[in-house]
Amino acid sequence: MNKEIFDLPDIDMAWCPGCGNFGIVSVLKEALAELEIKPEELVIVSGIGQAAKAPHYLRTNFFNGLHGRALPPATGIKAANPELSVIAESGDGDMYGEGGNHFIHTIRRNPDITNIVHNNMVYGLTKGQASPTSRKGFRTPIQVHGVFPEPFNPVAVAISLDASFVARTFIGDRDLTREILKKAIRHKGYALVDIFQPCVSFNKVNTYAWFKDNTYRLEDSHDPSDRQEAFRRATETTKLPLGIFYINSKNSFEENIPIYGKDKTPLFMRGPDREKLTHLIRSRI
Amino acid sequence: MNKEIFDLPDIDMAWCPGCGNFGIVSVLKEALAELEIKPEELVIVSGIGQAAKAPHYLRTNFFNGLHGRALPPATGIKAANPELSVIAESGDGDMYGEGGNHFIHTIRRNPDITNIVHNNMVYGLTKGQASPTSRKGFRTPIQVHGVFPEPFNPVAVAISLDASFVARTFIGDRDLTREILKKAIRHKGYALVDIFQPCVSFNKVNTYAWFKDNTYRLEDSHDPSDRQEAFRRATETTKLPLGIFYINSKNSFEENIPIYGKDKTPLFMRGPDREKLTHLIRSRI
Amino acid sequence: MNKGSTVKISGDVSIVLCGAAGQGIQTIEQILPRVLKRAGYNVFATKEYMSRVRGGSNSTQIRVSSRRVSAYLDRIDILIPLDNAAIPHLKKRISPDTVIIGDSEKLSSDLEFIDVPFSGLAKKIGGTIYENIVAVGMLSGMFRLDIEMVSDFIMKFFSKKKEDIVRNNITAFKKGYETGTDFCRSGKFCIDIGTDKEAAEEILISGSEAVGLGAIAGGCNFISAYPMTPSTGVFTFLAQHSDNFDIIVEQAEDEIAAMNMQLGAWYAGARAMVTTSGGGLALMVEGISLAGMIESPAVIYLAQRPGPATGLPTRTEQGDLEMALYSGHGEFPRVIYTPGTLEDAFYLTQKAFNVADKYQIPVFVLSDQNLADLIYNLPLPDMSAVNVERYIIKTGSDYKRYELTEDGISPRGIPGYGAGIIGADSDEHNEDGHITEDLDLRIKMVDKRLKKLDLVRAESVPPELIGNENYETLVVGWGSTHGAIKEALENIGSNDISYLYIKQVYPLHPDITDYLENAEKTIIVENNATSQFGKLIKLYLGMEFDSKVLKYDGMPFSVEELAGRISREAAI
Amino acid sequence: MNKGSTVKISGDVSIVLCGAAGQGIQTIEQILPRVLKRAGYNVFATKEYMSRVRGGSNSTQIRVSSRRVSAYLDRIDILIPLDNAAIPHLKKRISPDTVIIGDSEKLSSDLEFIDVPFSGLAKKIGGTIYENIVAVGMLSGMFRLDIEMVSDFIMKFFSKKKEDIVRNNITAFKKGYETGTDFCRSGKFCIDIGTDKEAAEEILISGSEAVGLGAIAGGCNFISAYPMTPSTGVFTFLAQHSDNFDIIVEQAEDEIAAMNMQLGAWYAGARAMVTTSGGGLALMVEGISLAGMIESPAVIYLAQRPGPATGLPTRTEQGDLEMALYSGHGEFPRVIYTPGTLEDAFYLTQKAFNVADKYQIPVFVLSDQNLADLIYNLPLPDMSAVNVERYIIKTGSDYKRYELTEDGISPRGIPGYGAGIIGADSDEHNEDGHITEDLDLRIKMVDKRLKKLDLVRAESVPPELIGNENYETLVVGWGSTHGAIKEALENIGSNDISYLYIKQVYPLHPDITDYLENAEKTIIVENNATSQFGKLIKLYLGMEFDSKVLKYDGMPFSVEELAGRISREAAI
Ligand SMILES: Cc1ncc(C[n+]2csc(CCOP(=O)(O)OP(=O)(O)O)c2C)c(N)n1
Ligand SMILES: Cc1ncc(C[n+]2csc(CCOP(=O)(O)OP(=O)(O)O)c2C)c(N)n1
Ligand code: SF4
Ligand code: SF4
Ligand SMILES: [Mg+2]
Ligand SMILES: [Mg+2]
Repeated sequence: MNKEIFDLPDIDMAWCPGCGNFGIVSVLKEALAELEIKPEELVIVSGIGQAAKAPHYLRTNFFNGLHGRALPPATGIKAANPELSVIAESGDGDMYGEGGNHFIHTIRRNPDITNIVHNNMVYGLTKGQASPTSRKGFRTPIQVHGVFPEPFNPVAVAISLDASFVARTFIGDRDLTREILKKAIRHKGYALVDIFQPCVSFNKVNTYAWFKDNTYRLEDSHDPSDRQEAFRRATETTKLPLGIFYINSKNSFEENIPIYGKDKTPLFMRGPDREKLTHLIRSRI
Repeated sequence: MNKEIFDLPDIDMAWCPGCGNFGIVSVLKEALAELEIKPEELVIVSGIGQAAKAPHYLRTNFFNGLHGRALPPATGIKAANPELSVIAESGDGDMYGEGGNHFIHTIRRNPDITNIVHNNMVYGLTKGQASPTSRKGFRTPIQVHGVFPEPFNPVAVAISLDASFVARTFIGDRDLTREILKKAIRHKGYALVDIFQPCVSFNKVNTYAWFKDNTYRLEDSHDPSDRQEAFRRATETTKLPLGIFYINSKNSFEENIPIYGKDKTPLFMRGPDREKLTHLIRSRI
Repeated sequence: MNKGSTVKISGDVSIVLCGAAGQGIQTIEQILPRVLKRAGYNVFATKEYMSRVRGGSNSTQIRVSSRRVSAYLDRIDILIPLDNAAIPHLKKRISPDTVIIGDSEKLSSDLEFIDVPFSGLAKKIGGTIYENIVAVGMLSGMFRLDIEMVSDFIMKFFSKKKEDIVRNNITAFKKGYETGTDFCRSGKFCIDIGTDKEAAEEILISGSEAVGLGAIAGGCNFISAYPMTPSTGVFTFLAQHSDNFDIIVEQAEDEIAAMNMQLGAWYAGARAMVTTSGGGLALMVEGISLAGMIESPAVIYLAQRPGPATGLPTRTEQGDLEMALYSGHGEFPRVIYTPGTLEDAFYLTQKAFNVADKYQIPVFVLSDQNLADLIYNLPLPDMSAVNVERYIIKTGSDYKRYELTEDGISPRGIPGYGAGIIGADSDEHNEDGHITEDLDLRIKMVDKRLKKLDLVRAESVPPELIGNENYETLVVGWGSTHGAIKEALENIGSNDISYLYIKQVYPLHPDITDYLENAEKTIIVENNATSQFGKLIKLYLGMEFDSKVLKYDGMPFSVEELAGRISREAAI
Repeated sequence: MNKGSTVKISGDVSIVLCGAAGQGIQTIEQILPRVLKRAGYNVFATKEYMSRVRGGSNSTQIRVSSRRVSAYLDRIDILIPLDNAAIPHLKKRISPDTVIIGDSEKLSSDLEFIDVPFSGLAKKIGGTIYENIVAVGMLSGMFRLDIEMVSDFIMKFFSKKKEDIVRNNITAFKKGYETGTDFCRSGKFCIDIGTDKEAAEEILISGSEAVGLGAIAGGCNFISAYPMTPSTGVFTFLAQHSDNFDIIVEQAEDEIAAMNMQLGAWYAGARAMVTTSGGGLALMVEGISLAGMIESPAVIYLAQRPGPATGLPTRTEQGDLEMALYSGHGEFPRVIYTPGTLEDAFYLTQKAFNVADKYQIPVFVLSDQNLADLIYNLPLPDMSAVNVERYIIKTGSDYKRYELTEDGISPRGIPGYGAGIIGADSDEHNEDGHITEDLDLRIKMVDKRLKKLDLVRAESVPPELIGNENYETLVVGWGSTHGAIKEALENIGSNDISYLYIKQVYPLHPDITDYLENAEKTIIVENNATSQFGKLIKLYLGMEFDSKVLKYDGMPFSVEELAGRISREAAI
């Protein structure tokens, strides 16, 4: 499939020149095209933020909901129609800050969706406050003495929740990002892809160069089925590894939904059963 | 100090006979008395649920707020007056379900509070629905085919967040619980104490006997400063270890609050500085 | 209770059972009303209970009547105290005419009572747990119910238990039955209530069940919720029947997730709903605003309880009308139904799904603990009046989700059905659903959304006038106060006072104005402290009620209380 | 712009700069108004911007006037387009009289413009980034500002930058200055506006700063918030001054945490506040109800923007009044202030802390993007009118947090100050704060909480009448529409039309009734689509406005638009 199928005509992208977000959209289109996913059969769900504008920049179904709330509608969509491919895409603040509770419980629920997080370690849209992933000491107009807490480590937390698929990449490494995205989308069950994405306007610390210097690819020998090892690698701090940390294949949320046990028909094609209802009502006599 | 100092006269405790909650309140009183904490200098903050009624059953200051929201007011209280001892106490549904986002971000923030969670693996007050810690297969009036997701593992998640103090105990082991509570309260920074607490009315699976059979004390040789090891122990499933898994001493939230840098006076004893304000206003000429 | 003479209770009897949580009153409530109804009695039951799993004092009222009854009475004809706290708990409602039947082994009271050794009998059978079934037997005996019919019912009721438990229950029932039949025979007292063939053929359901059945009839196939009393009944009902009706049931991590999941589900073609109470609705407010903006259908079942905050979790109040009406930032239309009968709970919930789907707006079904927990017998619903209307279209490749149309409604497509691309956007958007900062388009989109209010107004559910058409005084009520107002007016028996029952509080049906204008005096009855519906009438119709009958102690109005207060207000 | 003849702009000039986000317009806005004011001009500035960090079209209006000005004008006297999109973006507002000053290297337009080689000059100095300072210089030159004064200011403004950057900026300024002075000299056009000694001594602040200063004056020492446009200005202001004023500043994980943290802080003795916008308030609704129940003070700064949902994040609207008024389940009192001037933004925010503390209720300061982002000069606030009133008591050992008192206010103790035990409970509670199911006590507690509304009503802020006392037509506005209404009426100049400025929308001050009754015709002006304040007046005062002037495209009213619409409505 040609990635142009995902192009939208005449779009005015609201991102800053040089922003890492452009690369993510472009690599995502490539991955989708290579996987032969049709625009009509895909839904991208997002929250609010710079990253969350992404679904406006490719031709496919989209649900651009509330800040922090991409995962619940994504889960609802996938449950109502498991035939759709569903991606939940937002920023680090959206997904790990405002949406933190959905993040942990969606991982437990394990719907077959791909969760792409544009991790720029800052709140971009609201002009530069710290996000949960901001590094210690990061100064902002609100964090005037710099950030105090340890940055939120989505990879380690996802592994602690025994997530089904956990990966991290950096948009500076397009090949790795494309390969990971493809594997994540193909993976059955919840898949986290945390993507380091430089924000050239509000994060002058974690720049392209910084990410380049402070990351490296996990070796091919890394065994993603080893949870303890995955956790160990996830907690490395001197340099941050990129790659697929952990894979734990298990039933997805939809597979556990009893109504799909025998019959995969999506909800909109099912009718209520009047006879059964009459029967149920009569049982109350 | 005598533990009776925490007794309230004429209370009608709303818990079921045999409930594990009684033991927790009683052991907590012992721990507080042994630590010589005065009732007037302690605040217990809770959410809503059976566990969350606990602060009504001992004589001390209490803030019984909203379901899932014990940690934010506890943080606000400790910040406004660091001289107070603050405990945030609630059930597993409250703390890990409705309050999950506060759980993860309070751990990062690291206020010097003790977070006691009565973990009965069920929603008691609302009559027996699954909680995030309910075991797989647990059947309820809502989870008619049993619970599907992996239970939430608060110990592993807290370690993944590099929490300051992480422990688990079982109220059937009162001595261990008392010792852990004392250490947790004494610990500077956020301390999680997840307490297995049988719910005799709605959890017929995870009973006193079940907990007894399925838990054991961590060996004395366990090194709580070893994060990888702590994580490994936290993810054990055949039998669940009890004890202090992890300790990571670091600055508390209050210590990082700039205004307490030089001067520890609580907020209510500070006045605004009119002169400075006049000066600030004049700077806008 | 008068000593000596035989008391005869006829026409309508109010039986109250009271004990601690955990004493099995609930089982009695599950068995007795149903067998009474099967025998042809009209029955009604309601309970009041504390927010605790064990202990405290809870009570259930069972009314057995020769005519239809659907409201709570203060009056207690027969009281069965199952523990010592029961009599003090109910002291205000006990009169000299109240017959008390208790067990002297447990009960110490200054009041006279008929001594029945419930625990003694139960222990002989196998343990005190059979006490409640002894009571069921006794009451069955007092009504001379068919032994076989009740035994059968009890057998089925306990069919999942071990054989010896079933057997013991039957024995307990029979022992009790003997005692019961003995009362009239021995001249202690007799009950004489007419039966009704119709009742025997009717259904007996609770408010929660009526809503649940209505949801199924409305085509509900997705529910995401977080447990919260008193809304959990509907959530549980749908979970229990999920296999049978292909309903996806998900307990969300919190109400925010529940609400947003519902919107995702509708977006992808489900007919979804959430169930919650005030505190949970508070957390859904942002999602409701999202429904307004993305023009998503949404069905919100809100079962009220006294607030603010946690308030009184197991009690009743009509205190969240204003929050429901104004929930969500920004401006967009909505509909609020307020069923007051079980029939309406069924029909209006059913309708909620069609209206939500048709107009792409949030629709509330506003109930409360009072309505959720009461049960009575009613005719089978007319299934021909019930239809699942679907408004989803198959899209073409030029589909625009927010197409600007004459009436403001853009045909709703869903992803995966047709060639179109389906956009949903919480920002102000263009017809395709993409973010816009075109401020002229903004105006069009606001107008488009608000326009729909006129359409839904035209489809409003009319109020129902009960009583004489040529009234002087009009009593107005909405939602769960219905039964008590109706019966209170029957008791008052005045031709001059009629009752207007409001089933939809927003938008208001135009007939309401006429009804109010025709009255010389208007009285509003509300289970809250500030007369929220009164304010709504003032705001939208510019009329003020002449008097207000309000109650906010957490209890529903009783028939007697309302009769008294309405008579007084009407006379002023 | 007329060719040939010299244009002379006098009295009042409206300068608009327009370009893409990232072109440095903000820097111009930070420098120019202040130096103009220091030179004795009355200044006003406001901006409209898109929800993006780079690109798009944003514009800033700077009004320079011989009299006080505080409102947005459509009229553009001088337009400085910094990119090619600027002219199309503003086309509706450009008239034949608009003088356009642009750079022909960038600008291609059919409209005539004065060509100034901004980029050429800037590049010579060191790069296009100096363009904006060239523009500052040019405008300074046009006003013949003191070169030293402005150079000094610019030096300080950039003092944290490297030395050569500071030097280049000064050079850029001076280059621009030459161009500017040349305009009048060369006969292109002249500006002639009177100065005012007073203005030079006044302060120049924004709406956000006014609220922030008010908070500090109110004794605010704790702020927990989550960033959300347009409320972030106040959050940032307090963070910037936190060291100086011992303010604890915490960015919460979400708005729910922010609100609940605030309540914890008040409980332990802080004077706390939250800042948010509509979507964030939606998430605080449950916490507001908690404040109602535990009788906690709370200060909520709500800066509105157009909804529903995400809406138009950087635009303005008055669409959340109803949500603020009805937020929270259950029934409890609250106060809502609606400042329309910077003075009131300061005083009312200050007062909010005292009133919240005194009555133990949530108090809202309701603002919007329009007010938050505008700046103008005003006299120094009267610090003698400003007092931090504290109501915390030292408790004795028999202290009861919810003591039932005559007026409903229970003295508020805090933990660790005195011998008392301090309970706070979201359930219905007894005087000690413990859970109760005593339904008689429930009534007392509801009455206690609601009673406080009468007390706060008695302390309501009166409305301000602007204009003749013997009006025929009364225009009513609340909050940020103030400046535009006031100036529009000045322009209309009719003795028959006066303006009533509402500073507190709930509870309403009794004078409002009198003012409305005295009018033959009433007109409400609101920046929303459904006239939410109009509904509030209908509800509480039973009066309806004769006409409504509403706007909901995301922009504030301009003076001209209002003058036109009010004249038309007044004439009907
Ligand atoms: C309930 C709510 N709170 C706050 C906001 C304001 N808001 C919009 S985006 C955002 C943060 C965005 O940060 P992130 O998710 O990291 O995305 P980025 O812009 O960095 O891509 C915030 C705070 C909002 N829209 N809704
Ligand atoms: C916002 C909100 N949602 C739901 C509830 C209802 N509710 C009260 S307690 C509770 C669960 C309690 O479970 P847990 O925290 O495990 O406490 P337990 O009763 O088991 O001790 C729920 C769902 C509520 N009070 N508020
Ligand atoms: S602000 Fe940052 S994240 Fe947003 S578009 Fe610009 S560079 Fe990208
Ligand atoms: S319901 Fe369970 S948790 Fe609650 S008091 Fe009873 S036994 Fe304890
Ligand atoms: Mg970000
Ligand atoms: Mg629990």
